[in-house]
Amino acid sequence: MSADSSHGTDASVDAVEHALGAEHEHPTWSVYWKIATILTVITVIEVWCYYLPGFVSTAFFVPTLLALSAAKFVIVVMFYMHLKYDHKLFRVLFTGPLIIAMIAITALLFLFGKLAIRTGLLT
Amino acid sequence: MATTALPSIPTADVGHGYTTTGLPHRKVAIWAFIGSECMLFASLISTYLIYKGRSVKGPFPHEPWTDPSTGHVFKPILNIPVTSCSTFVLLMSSLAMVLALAAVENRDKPKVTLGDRILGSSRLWLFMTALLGTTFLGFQAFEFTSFVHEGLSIRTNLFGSSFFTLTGFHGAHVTAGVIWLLTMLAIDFKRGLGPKDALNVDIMALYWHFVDVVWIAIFTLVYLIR
Amino acid sequence: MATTAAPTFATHTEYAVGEGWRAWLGTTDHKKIGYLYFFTALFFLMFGGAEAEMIRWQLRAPNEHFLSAETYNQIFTMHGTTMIFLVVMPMSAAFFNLLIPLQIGARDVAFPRLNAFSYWVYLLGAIFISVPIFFGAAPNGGWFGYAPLTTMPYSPGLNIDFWALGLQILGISSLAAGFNFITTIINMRAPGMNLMRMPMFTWMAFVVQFLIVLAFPVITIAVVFLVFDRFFGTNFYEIAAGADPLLWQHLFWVFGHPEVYILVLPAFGLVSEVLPTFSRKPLFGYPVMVYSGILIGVLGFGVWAHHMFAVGMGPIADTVFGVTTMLIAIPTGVKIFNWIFTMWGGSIHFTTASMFAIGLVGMFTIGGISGIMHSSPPADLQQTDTYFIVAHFHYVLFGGSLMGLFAGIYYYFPKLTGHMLDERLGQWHFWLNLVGSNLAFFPMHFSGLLGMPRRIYTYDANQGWDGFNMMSTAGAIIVGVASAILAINILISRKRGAPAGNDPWGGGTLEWSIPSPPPVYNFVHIPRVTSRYPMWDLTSPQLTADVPHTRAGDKSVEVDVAGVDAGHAGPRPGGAPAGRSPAPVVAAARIPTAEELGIPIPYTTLKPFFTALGLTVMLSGLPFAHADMPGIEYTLIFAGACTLVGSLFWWVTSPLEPEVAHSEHTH
Amino acid sequence: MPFPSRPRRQVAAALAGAAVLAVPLLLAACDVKSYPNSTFLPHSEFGKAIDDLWNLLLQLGTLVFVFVEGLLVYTIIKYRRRPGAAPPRHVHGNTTLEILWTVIPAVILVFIAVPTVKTIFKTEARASADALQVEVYGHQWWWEFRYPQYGVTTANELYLPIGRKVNFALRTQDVLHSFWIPQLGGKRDLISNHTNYLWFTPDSTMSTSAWNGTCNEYCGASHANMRFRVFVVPPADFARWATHQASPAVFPVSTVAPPPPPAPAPAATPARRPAGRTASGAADAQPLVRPVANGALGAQAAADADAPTIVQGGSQAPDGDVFPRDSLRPNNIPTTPTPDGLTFTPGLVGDAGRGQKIYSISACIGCHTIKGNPSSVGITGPNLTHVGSRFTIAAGLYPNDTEHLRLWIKNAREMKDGVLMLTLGLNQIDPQTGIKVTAGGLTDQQIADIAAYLQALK
Ligand code: HEA
Ligand code: HEA
Ligand code: HEC
Ligand code: CUA
Ligand SMILES: [Cu+2]
Repeated sequence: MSADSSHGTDASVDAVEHALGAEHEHPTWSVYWKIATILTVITVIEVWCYYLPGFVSTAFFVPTLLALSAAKFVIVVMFYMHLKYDHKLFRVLFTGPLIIAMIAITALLFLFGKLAIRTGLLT
Repeated sequence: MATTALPSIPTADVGHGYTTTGLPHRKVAIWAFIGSECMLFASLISTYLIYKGRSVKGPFPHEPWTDPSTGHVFKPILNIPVTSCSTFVLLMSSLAMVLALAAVENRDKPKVTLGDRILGSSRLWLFMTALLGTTFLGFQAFEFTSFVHEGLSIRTNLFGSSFFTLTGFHGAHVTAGVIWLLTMLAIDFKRGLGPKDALNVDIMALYWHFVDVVWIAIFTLVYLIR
Repeated sequence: MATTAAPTFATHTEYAVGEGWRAWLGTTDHKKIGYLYFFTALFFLMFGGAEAEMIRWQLRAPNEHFLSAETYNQIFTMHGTTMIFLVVMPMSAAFFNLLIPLQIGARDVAFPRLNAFSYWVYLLGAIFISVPIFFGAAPNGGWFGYAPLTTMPYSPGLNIDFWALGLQILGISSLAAGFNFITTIINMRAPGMNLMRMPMFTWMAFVVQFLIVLAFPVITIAVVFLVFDRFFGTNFYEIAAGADPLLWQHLFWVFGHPEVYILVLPAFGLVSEVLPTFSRKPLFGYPVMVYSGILIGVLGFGVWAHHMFAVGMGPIADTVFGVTTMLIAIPTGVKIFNWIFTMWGGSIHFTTASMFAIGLVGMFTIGGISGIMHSSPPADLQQTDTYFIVAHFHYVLFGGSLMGLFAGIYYYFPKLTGHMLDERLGQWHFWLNLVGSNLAFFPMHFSGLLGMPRRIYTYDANQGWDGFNMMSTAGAIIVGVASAILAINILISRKRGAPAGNDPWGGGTLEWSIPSPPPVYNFVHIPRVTSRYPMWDLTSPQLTADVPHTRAGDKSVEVDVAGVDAGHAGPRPGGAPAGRSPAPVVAAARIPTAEELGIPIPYTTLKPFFTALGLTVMLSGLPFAHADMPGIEYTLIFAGACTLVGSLFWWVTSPLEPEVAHSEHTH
Repeated sequence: MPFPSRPRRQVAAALAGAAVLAVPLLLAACDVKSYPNSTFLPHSEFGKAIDDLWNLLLQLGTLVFVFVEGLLVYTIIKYRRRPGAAPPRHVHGNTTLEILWTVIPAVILVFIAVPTVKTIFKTEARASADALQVEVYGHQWWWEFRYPQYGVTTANELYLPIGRKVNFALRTQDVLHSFWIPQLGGKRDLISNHTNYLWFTPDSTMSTSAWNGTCNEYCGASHANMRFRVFVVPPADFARWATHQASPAVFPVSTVAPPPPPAPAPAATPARRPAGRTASGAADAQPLVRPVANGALGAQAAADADAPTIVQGGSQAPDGDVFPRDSLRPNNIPTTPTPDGLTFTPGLVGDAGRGQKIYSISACIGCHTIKGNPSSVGITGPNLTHVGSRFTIAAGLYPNDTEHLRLWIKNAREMKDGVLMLTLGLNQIDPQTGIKVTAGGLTDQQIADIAAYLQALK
């Protein structure tokens, strides 16, 4: 783009704008297929967990499922949404709100006693 | 880079690709939009989780329930096998979507083998994405009607209200995505999509993947965790 | 600087809209849209103000019955809703529109048609939510509409339907504008204008846009639940089904608290522009001002439950939210002190604009301190839902947001219209406002601590509240007079005020480098920016020598139009006091047109207007479901949806602006 | 420039004015006579804990206020533009200063936060088990108070013993309300599908006192009219009151009993009634309630299993009037004017016996309970068992005298906005529906009789 050459270039200009440099290589087709396989495998494991009564009743069940779905989430965002390869700005635009959203969910679950802290005080 | 002052840009040029970051406006906007959608779905998901287990009467997601007044026994509502399939379908639609984008971006690359030709067909992959999305919606329609038959509607209890609203909002997003995909597919058939359309497809893809990602969260939080 | 030979445009004449009011209806020019926002918000200020005056007249003495309970409840609900959603936010939006592109050196916003859409949605939404008051059917659930009072069993009328749908419509406007400005600020800054050189107003606007796009989805969902409950029989707030009314409260305040910073940060930004100009000194501690603004925004998402200390959340939640709330005092305090030290050592010029800015610093501090008093949960139990809270939020909203916006109005009116506001009327406005608002709102601290609940339409005699209420009413009348003066001043000066020239105040930022009102394309050349106050570098280089520049000696801001009138050394008092001849404003050379310069200008277009219209008509069909008029309901919904989809399609498929035909610019 | 030196004078004048205004106000805030609902006069340990915190907040707040405003005024006066002065130096910041004004507020906040957290955990601890339990139910727009330990249900008037911890369980029957007695401590909301708790110990420095309480959460049309009274009395008086309230309504026997001496003689009312209120002549003409024999009801009362104490009919009935009327302060006596068009035929004399019969077949029984009157078991409205012993009606809106009671029964919806109780007087127009009451409406005479009956329910 012709405009690129004319826009600010000195090093002191802030990081957000210039940390990226040129666009990175996008993943190739085979990577996409591999990722799809990984996603499928994780999903299978998740559903499998669900059908293990012995596991469901343990304290590990929920964290395991959360970790597995978080892994899927991250993989899709990083590769399919190519956040890993894209401008840092997008990472900020996405993760900032995502963090606020997760904190809000967690705080709300605490407030409604879904993640309880027992204190023996008035509630 | 040169340390001398660069010439100012005649305003006449700004409408034509110049941006401070070098990134297209629409792509910045779609990411901001996706950030905003995070809060939208966070509110919906929180509500579902907060109301989980608070309904004064059934049916319930994972436990059977006997209606004290009629003695009728309701099965647990959620149907994990069916939803696992639809989850898989939606995941695969994301794969189709990246392949469609790659095909559009690489439209001009020479295609030698049959494999190249298949992988390089944006029409095929756009169509596949839309098809898989529609299949997902079909599963959802099936799910919704069977729930209603089993005695759970959006008015039945807190679980019904929050469940249908959450998944309904997601379904509405998928529907919008399918319409978008079909429009794009129509353009592809009309004049062919090439690298200059990559941005438009990219933006659509980001939206589509985001909707997929939301489903990943919903599938675990709503269906699997009990 | 010479422009290259005018390129030729491939224009589509069929996309152009005519002259006169149709040009306004179809405008995509951010300045015109700012103008529309400005006058609409001003109108609603009078509207909300008239409601405030009625509230005060009712409360002037015990056991009055100027208004009935029902009317009073509608009026205070509409007063709060109007002031917040129809006055302060749109007035801020007026400044976003007018200023952001000018301050960052852009031709327009990133999505000019979306911008027009935002305005029309706001206007139609504002009409939608305001009109019912003339039929006695206005919203009556308070501005935060707590469930279950707002649910069907307790509010069977249409009142709450209007409120819920109205908020939904207004939310769409704010969200659309939010994405637009985020993109604009990220992507349309002039070369060299990195984030740490952005004018403070643009910075605060930037933070506000993030607050908007992150907070509004939450209220959207909360209201969707309410709408579903009311129209489709869901159970979100249905007590009998086991619903928890705190769900609404939490969702509302997750939105509501960031909202109050949405209301005040633009005013902070304006003050940060006004004070340096009139102190003839750059903003003190610019980086800290930026960080504190961001910090206020981020912390603002973690304090919402301080509105709920009386609901019995338990000691841990009370502690957490109490402490996070207190933390906000730190970044806000930093702002207050930095403003004071901007003036310290300066040469403060008292104009109406700077006096309002100083007024904000003084008044907001009072409101902030009472805010800290609420942030201690046990202490708040004596304060919450009393007039002490009413005092707090009027100090921050009136003394903060509104005072800041007034400062902005006096400062930027010349840029918006090309005419100065009258300083003498301005002085009257300021002093009456200062005296009146303190008289109105300070006694509320007392009536609150002496036991007066808020939202009461009447009170008993002998409770010790009479005197304070009398004072508040007197103060409100004075503020009313002050506001009338403002209105008169604006109406008169809009056409007849002294001509402003490019730079009547000696401002330092880019918007002062171009004519007032700015030409449709703003800048002939997008300037290259090397410091925070490029205009001062240009006009008084000797003063800015030790300003942090990236490249010493690089002063390449171009002032596009001949007859520049920029001066750092002295003001250009367009509205000079009587007895002095106005400083000569050098007649500007003829301003070249966009065509001559070859700058493509977005087409005027009615599509955004019709899209907004379709949206509003569609949603306004719903209340007819409760009025038992399904015919009208479905007709409106159908007609609205068709208009919406049709104009949206037409919009997306039509070009924004003429394409430039010459080859070197095609991509 | 327009105002070279005026700011100084005006700012100084404004500050002086504010000081002149604020100081006496602050002092006055501690005066219970002029400011009867002041939060500066806590009368419980809960209130005192808050007040200590408040004093700290007030002191630190004042400190910050004086410092910031002082600095601001000094700066704008000192650095105002003077003609011919050199342009100011361009200072961009000062790290030391900036750190200073980050740290100092942080320190101030620590001083606020620590006592705050302590007070939170102190005031939100569970109340001891032996506390007096009071269940508070919010209704649109009145209060129901139940004392489960005593079997008492009453409305809008709360009796509390001095020196005993009382634990409130707060619930609502409809929308949200908030329970607040400014002198006894902070408020707490009543939330649907929740029970909230609040406790305090009314302290014993005064022998008896009456406070006004309010609803503080907006709850619809008559939110402003949802008030209540709190009578803090010595424990013995409280016990007497509770015993009496728990007993079923006893209908005094006319032949034996002389008119009850300390009855809320309507004749006494005008003296306390502030000028300017609409007076309907009936009140003054009304003689004391004429007690009527009613053996059947007495028997019914004896059979009532709920009642912990069975009181035999007749004049032995304890006096419901526990709180000394002389202790009522002007702020305890409602001054609400009656609606303009609403009048009552003058000169009518009510008969309680007749009234009892009419009441028992009227709409009233669908909404009100009178323990001892088997037909009256409604739960929509306040419990009227001892309504005659109350000082106010309609959630503290009107004094409980003949005049207001009659008007209330005649057209409650004119008397109080949005109220749920129906308009019952013959030919009255219901302001909510606009419908005129015809068939089944009560004549003024009937209303006078019912009012007499209710007043007899001491
Ligand atoms: C412009 C809008 C605005 C702003 C900026 C604020 C700012 C603040 N607000 Fe306010 N608030 C409202 C608008 C606003 N508020 C509204 C509308 C309501 C009522 C809603 C309703 O119920 O209708 C409300 C209600 C409200 C409550 C709930 C009260 C209740 O209902 O019980 C609380 C409680 O903590 C609170 C706290 C604060 C605090 C701590 C700040 C802080 O941000 C203030 C920080 C500023 C300072 C402290 C001053 C400057 C600092 C210094 C000079 C440094 C030194 C100072 C100290 C160390 C103290 N506010
Ligand atoms: C930015 C916000 C803002 C602003 C500027 C104001 C301004 C004023 N407010 Fe308001 N107020 C709120 C936001 C605001 N308010 C909110 C959020 C609530 C809570 C609502 C709720 O509880 O739900 C509230 C509640 C509120 C109450 C409490 C009501 C109650 O609890 O019962 C009171 C009482 O005095 C009050 C008074 C005033 C007064 C006297 C002004 C004055 O400053 C107004 C000054 C007047 C004008 C600015 C206009 C001048 C008018 C004319 C010149 C008349 C000309 C008329 C025509 C041309 C038609 N306001
Ligand atoms: C539709 C229900 C309903 C009917 C019928 C009804 N009431 Fe009421 N009544 C109420 C309600 C509700 C209140 C509380 C009103 C308020 O204060 O907001 C009330 C309050 C009262 C009060 C005041 C009690 C207090 O302590 O404040 C009296 C006395 C009273 N009613 C008497 C009567 C009589 C006598 C009748 C019949 C002639 C009657 N009511 C019929 C519902 C009803
Ligand atoms: Cu009950 Cu307000
Ligand atoms: Cu807040």
